[in-house]
Amino acid sequence: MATLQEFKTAEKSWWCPGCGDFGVLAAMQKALVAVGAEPSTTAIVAGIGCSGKLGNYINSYNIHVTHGRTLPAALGLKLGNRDLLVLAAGGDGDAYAIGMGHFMHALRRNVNMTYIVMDNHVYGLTKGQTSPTSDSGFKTKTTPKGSIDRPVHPLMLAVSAGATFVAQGFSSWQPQLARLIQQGIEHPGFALINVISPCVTYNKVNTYDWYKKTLTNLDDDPDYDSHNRPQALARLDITDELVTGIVYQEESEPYEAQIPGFRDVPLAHQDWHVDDETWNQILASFD
Amino acid sequence: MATLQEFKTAEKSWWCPGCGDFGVLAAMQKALVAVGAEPSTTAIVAGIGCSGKLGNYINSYNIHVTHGRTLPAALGLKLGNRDLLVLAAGGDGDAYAIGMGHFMHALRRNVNMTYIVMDNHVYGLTKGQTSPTSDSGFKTKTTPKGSIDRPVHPLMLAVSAGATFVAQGFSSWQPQLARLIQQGIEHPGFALINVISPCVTYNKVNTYDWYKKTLTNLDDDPDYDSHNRPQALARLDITDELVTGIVYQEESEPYEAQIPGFRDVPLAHQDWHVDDETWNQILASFD
Amino acid sequence: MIAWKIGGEQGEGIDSTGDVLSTVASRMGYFVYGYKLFSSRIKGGHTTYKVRIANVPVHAATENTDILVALNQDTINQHARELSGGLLLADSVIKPTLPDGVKATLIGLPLTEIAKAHGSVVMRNMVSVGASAALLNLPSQPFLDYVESKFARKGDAIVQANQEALMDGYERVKREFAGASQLRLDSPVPGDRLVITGNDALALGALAGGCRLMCGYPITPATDIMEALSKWMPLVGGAVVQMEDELGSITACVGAGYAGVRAMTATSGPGFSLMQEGIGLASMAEIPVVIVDTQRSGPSTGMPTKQEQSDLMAIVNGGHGEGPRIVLAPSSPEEAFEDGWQAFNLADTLQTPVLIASDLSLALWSQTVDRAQLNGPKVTIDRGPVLSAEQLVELGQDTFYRYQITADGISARTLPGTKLGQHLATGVEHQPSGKVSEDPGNRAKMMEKRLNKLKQVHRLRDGVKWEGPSDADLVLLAIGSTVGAIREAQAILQHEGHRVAISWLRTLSPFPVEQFRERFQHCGQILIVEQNATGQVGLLMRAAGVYDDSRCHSLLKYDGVQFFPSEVVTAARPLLQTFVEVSG
Amino acid sequence: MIAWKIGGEQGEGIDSTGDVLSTVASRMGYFVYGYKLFSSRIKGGHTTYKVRIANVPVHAATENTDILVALNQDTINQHARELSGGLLLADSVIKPTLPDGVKATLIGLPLTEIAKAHGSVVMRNMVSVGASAALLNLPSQPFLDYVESKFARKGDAIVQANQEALMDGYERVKREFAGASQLRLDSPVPGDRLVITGNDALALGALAGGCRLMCGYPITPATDIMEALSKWMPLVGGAVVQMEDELGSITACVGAGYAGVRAMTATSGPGFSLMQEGIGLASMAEIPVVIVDTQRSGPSTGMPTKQEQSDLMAIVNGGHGEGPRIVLAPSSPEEAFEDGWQAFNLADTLQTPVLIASDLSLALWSQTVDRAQLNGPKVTIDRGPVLSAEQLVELGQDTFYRYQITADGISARTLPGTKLGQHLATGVEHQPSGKVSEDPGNRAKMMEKRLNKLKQVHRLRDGVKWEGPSDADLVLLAIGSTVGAIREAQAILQHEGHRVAISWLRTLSPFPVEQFRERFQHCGQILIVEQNATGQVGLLMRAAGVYDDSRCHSLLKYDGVQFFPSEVVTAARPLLQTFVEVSG
Ligand SMILES: Cc1ncc(C[n+]2csc(CCOP(=O)(O)OP(=O)(O)O)c2C)c(N)n1
Ligand SMILES: Cc1ncc(C[n+]2csc(CCOP(=O)(O)OP(=O)(O)O)c2C)c(N)n1
Ligand code: SF4
Ligand code: SF4
Ligand SMILES: [Mg+2]
Ligand SMILES: [Mg+2]
Repeated sequence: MATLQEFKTAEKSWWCPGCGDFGVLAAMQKALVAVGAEPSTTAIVAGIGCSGKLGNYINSYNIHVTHGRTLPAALGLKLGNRDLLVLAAGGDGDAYAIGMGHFMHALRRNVNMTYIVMDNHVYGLTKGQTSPTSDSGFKTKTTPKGSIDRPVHPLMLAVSAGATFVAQGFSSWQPQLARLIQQGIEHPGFALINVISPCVTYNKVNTYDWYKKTLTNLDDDPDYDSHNRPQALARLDITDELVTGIVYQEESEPYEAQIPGFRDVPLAHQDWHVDDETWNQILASFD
Repeated sequence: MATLQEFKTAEKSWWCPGCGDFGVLAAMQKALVAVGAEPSTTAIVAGIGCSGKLGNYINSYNIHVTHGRTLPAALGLKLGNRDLLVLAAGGDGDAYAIGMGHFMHALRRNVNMTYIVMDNHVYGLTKGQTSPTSDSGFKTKTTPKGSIDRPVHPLMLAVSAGATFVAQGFSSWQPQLARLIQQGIEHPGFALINVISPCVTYNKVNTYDWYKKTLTNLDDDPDYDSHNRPQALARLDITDELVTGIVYQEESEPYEAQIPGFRDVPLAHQDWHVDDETWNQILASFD
Repeated sequence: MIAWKIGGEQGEGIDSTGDVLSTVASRMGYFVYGYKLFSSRIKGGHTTYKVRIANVPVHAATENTDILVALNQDTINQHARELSGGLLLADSVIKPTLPDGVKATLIGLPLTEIAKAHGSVVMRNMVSVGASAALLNLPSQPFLDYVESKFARKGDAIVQANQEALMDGYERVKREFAGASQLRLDSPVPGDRLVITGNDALALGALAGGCRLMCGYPITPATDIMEALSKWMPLVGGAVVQMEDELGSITACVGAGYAGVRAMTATSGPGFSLMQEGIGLASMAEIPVVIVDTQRSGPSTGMPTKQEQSDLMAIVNGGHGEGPRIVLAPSSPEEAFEDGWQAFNLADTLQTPVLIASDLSLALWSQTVDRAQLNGPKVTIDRGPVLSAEQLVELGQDTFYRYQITADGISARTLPGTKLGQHLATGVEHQPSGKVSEDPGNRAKMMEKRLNKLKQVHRLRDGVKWEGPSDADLVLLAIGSTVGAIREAQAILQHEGHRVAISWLRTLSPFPVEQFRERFQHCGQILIVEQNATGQVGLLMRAAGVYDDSRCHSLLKYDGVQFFPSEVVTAARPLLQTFVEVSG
Repeated sequence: MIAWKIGGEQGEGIDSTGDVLSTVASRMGYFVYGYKLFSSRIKGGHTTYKVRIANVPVHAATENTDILVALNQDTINQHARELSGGLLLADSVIKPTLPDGVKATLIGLPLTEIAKAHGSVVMRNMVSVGASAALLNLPSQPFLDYVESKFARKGDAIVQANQEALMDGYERVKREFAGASQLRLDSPVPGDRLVITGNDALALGALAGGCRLMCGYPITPATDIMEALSKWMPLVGGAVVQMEDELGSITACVGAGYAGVRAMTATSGPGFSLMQEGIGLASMAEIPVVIVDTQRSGPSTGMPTKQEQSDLMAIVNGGHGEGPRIVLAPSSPEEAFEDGWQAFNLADTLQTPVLIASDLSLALWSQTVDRAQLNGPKVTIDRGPVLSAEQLVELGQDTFYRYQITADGISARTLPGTKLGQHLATGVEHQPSGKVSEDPGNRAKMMEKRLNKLKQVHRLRDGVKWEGPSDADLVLLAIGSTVGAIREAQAILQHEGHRVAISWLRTLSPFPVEQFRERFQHCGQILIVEQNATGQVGLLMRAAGVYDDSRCHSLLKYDGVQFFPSEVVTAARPLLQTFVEVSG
């Protein structure tokens, strides 16, 4: 079993000091250790953004794709080798703006993977424009008079779209976050972990302090039942999604277990030659 | 005020006899008459699919765009000329597969327009593959053993995404459908009308008869309050969205009314010359 | 050689009628080429299905028709002129009339009525087939056998009803129109053959070449590839995923390519445009992936059911920045099969996206192919340089250098799951280790490394095909399905006594410059025949520096209709005259 | 001409230091060119800002530096070699040391400490500016005036603190290092000028040209255009919408173009690839729209903060099918302004997408421009043929033929809202009325109609610029920001006694063939200088048939660093020698 150290790379991170993404990285590495993962059988798909650099700092197989396309890449990766532990990670813009369509479809498809969205309510890498999760009124260089868009509510959407595992963590609350990621990985299906990961440079509204004041922890509510969908939706509505913990989970059979004829041996390792019998069976329709 | 006849074109429709889209077209034309629209100030944006041919049969300004992109085109069209009555129309694939991202963002933006999705649970024009709203187990040429995807629930998603007007109609129930479209047009914001519009050629499961048996009409339920969001979500959940009527509506101020400095005169009609004073004010930052 | 055509409304069973005829003719030992005219709508609208039957291979569409089967007067009005003395078999229910000036023998039969008498109007196709068989002076037994095998699963009653309908049509012609048809095919040439479209052949090639994941989104005329693989993948343990769009399709394939599985997507113009960004990612991160563009009339939605070869510029260099792409161009089902598997070998060995430029006519129209040409189990699978954990241990480096600079630009990769092989694959510029780098020196080296890999392509594959004398007075040059038309044109011109060769490009990118120069050094004029408005094959030649203004001529067609050999012949003759005059 | 450079970590205020220096120098009557080196990260990572100051226009980057301001040792290590005897001003807190072999006068000042003494470390930029001004032997007053105007809104205390910090730096140098600097600029040339980047100039041009809707998605190095318009649109009643992605951006602009508003989007490579499909729609439906691609290093994510000109093929012909596109290439802020408004006139008159190929260096680096060159209120707005309801009545047709076939391919349009002007605009092939059609004859005519429109472009605009003797022995040919480097190279070569001209393309598509031929008929060798690996300008020339193998040479650079004039000079000299030898 790999140690925390083994999941680290020698590379110095490119994030600003104090960036929430450090905490996400640390929690991910802890979760990987906790589930007993190995660097060589872990594959991480990262998007484009400050957040997307995360893959550079984890010792594992990493693919850093185009902006917004982590989830289709992760789908291909997982179907290509179902033995891999597949994680996808990206920012709120990557996930909920350009990546929104894929997000909705990944939820309903339910391939076994864990999706970690590093949500700072802003576009970090492009220097501070509004993001889909930015609050209305948020002022940026593209919205000098304040944003007039109403924010995307990713947790509510995920539950509505048919998610089988939805959680939210906070970069500062390490033990819970690591636990949530671990549970997401252990969930046999698509797990969304939206992580509040403050941008100290471009978001002066949704700061660490602000979150510490506004977030409530579902773990502290003994009455909250994460298996109850209507309750989950109602709680998200009342709290404006300012919660941490597992929001919703249900029993699930992953997509890849349902594909007709799909074998247990990963596609990448199969012998790809087609035998004569199968071949003739196929050609028969062209006779 | 224009008559029904004035909203028709001489063109013979390309739909299969019995296609649900005939009913959608007829109801749209009726609704346009009912709201007192004029062909010359009505603009319709249609997608690609059997459904997308609808624009060809309405006498109005029509733009037939690329697959999945009706909503951004409609946004540009409406912002370009806010005096126009803007309708967008397309199929379930156009709207909820390739167009899913735009759909989610159009809902939260809330530009004043009406979006009519002609939902037949199948890809018609490409000859019958599964669509995002196809039932699990639906057999098509791309899913010979039955679809393993769980269907998108467009109404639930719309309400969760912050829609201000969500309704569902049935192509066969003309009076209600025309009324819903009319109400959608009158709603000052983004209105989604998902219309059940059976494909008689490629969908032998979700047929007219099947819908007549399974659909319930919210208009018949005196206790249903379309302004109650939690009730709307709950009802959609219980009924698996097999309802017609206004599912949800709320007070709304459209996007274009909130854009800073945006003028009442349509952009397309403004004098575009910049006056010296404004120009010098702008250049001052480069001095 | 006989040309048979049936016409009616879409949704009236036209397709199955043509399919039966071509399949039976093929089983009898004839070569067939079957193609349709259809619209982007489901029911209604005029459609035709033409089958050319001969005892030599047929690869092209032609203008004239020997037997026209008309289910409506519209068909007669639009197509009777093609007959020039041939036979017009029409459903007498439509009260067929011949347009003025058309010479043809009108054979009226109550096709619909006969079908109904046998149980259902859908059997009209069997009646038509039977009547056609009689007019072709073919024996009825092979048709009866076919009906038996085709409907066996549906039970004896169905078999019998269809056979009877077929024989009713057959015998009525023999009886009521005895001697009306003088048509006779030369003796068949028995062989082990199939009738197959380019799409199906390509899908077969991919499957044989190890493709185990297909991620796609429906679009005419590419959808068949996904549909065929949807049927076959369960047999080999692979998967087809219908994605939410083409952005998803290409990226899923890139993810799969990184995992080490052979993944493919297939689309047409609009979807292809959406894939440009994802293809660039594969180029940059050096991930194998195969993309098929079955071209149709563009731009934008264009004419989705019409032929064109107008995406070439987009396929070869339509992405932002400069990433290596390999572009193959099959011209027949046999070559589509070959490219189907070779694409994966090239993608794996050169670690870069491989694009296949197909076109609607190649993709959709069925033709006869020798079964031996589609030998899936015999296909070679070359996975390129992949290191195992053991090899990594032997290497003994503490970092794995995924993008090591090498002489040919190719670096060994490791597949996820391999111990010690962890690395970062990224669309951002990177060092040999995979780590992101903005260093100018590194950048230049990496650009050269990636582009250099393309030099290997021509070693692995013959990029320029040639048939005919190397010192021909005229060479007809084409790509894709148009090769069928130039081949037939060549035969006509040779028959007229001209020295004509044909040539076609099998690799569009990197352009096979050396091979091209060598092939074309001794010939005279060159007529580039292509189906687009801007002469894109010519542009590729210009970019490669092999376009010779003094010898090259261009024949373009962009009306959505595939080339007829006669059009090529007409354009070619003046060039040959010039030659004769000059040299004579 | 003096070159000043500051270096440190990203986020340390390097940018504002350079901005102050260039703005004040410009106000004093000098010409400036300011450019940076930066990475795709927000804080940390090495960054530099270089400002060239002269009393003649400056348009290019150079290698040597006269004054280097170092906030860390890393800066010294990386850049001191550029000094060759110049001045090194370093923060003494870093204990600066000169690398072996570097000749420079080291001036250590406790910049950080001084700043802190005046209230905050952020004032280090003012201290650095003051010290730099002293080393440049410039008067202090203009700097103090600038500080006053800049901080006036923040109150007197802030103004004073900054002024004091600045003067502290200034006076310490004058006092402690009197005579250390012999640098002296020639007398300024007062004028009414601005310091502006290509992005801002382009945004200004668009605004002046009537752009009232900008739909975009952030991406380096294009985002500034959206940000600038976000500030300005409220002043003119327009709107900027940050879309969910580039697919949305382009399509929203197409919708707006149909509505009759001038709409624009701006992006870079990755976003541009995503727009290919939408651009095709505009081509096909003949809808005006303007798209800016500020190119950066590709392919894929590439190096987002590095210069390149490698999207040309994608911009010119990267979409599927064949739709008309007009491609403009500005080479300076003045031309970016001009293209900003002309693009809309072209789009409206020719009813087709107009693309502007910018590049990172042009987009981001600021330079001096005469205010008179940016005269927004004087810009001509030509909306092209648009019919009013009254005109439609006069026409008296019962259908409005939106796509009427005309001699030049241009048909009048109607804007939604116009009585009697209803029609269908579609990406599907259509008849003159707009109705969908698959008729081959119609198709061919429509293709020709659309492509024909492009012939008008060269009538409306000069596509090839030229400076120098028409019979020069060597012509340096470039596009975009590279023109600055060839212009400076030309000066150097002319100074050496050579007859050198420069030329640059203002229109990339349709290629200005006639103009090109005419311009280049009398000259000798041609050196094409471009920033990519495959020689894309050369490829455009080849496609246009104007690439002459015997005269054309290529200088390519693809390491992410913009061209230096010296590199061009070095590549040019051998060509001039050849010429001398051959002719002499
Ligand atoms: C197709 C495309 N469009 C735009 C960009 C530019 N871009 C890079 S990162 C980014 C968004 C960053 O925001 P987010 O996803 O929230 O990540 P963060 O930096 O905040 O972690 C954008 C728009 C891109 N790389 N590709
Ligand atoms: C980018 C792109 N991808 C694919 C297609 C092919 N295509 C045309 S219509 C369609 C889907 C049709 O389904 P739907 O939207 O449900 O409309 P329907 O025909 O059922 O009314 C597809 C995939 C296309 N035109 N463009
Ligand atoms: S800009 Fe924001 S998100 Fe990006 S690294 Fe800095 S703090 Fe983190
Ligand atoms: S295929 Fe289906 S959706 Fe299309 S026209 Fe026919 S019935 Fe309607
Ligand atoms: Mg973010
Ligand atoms: Mg549908």
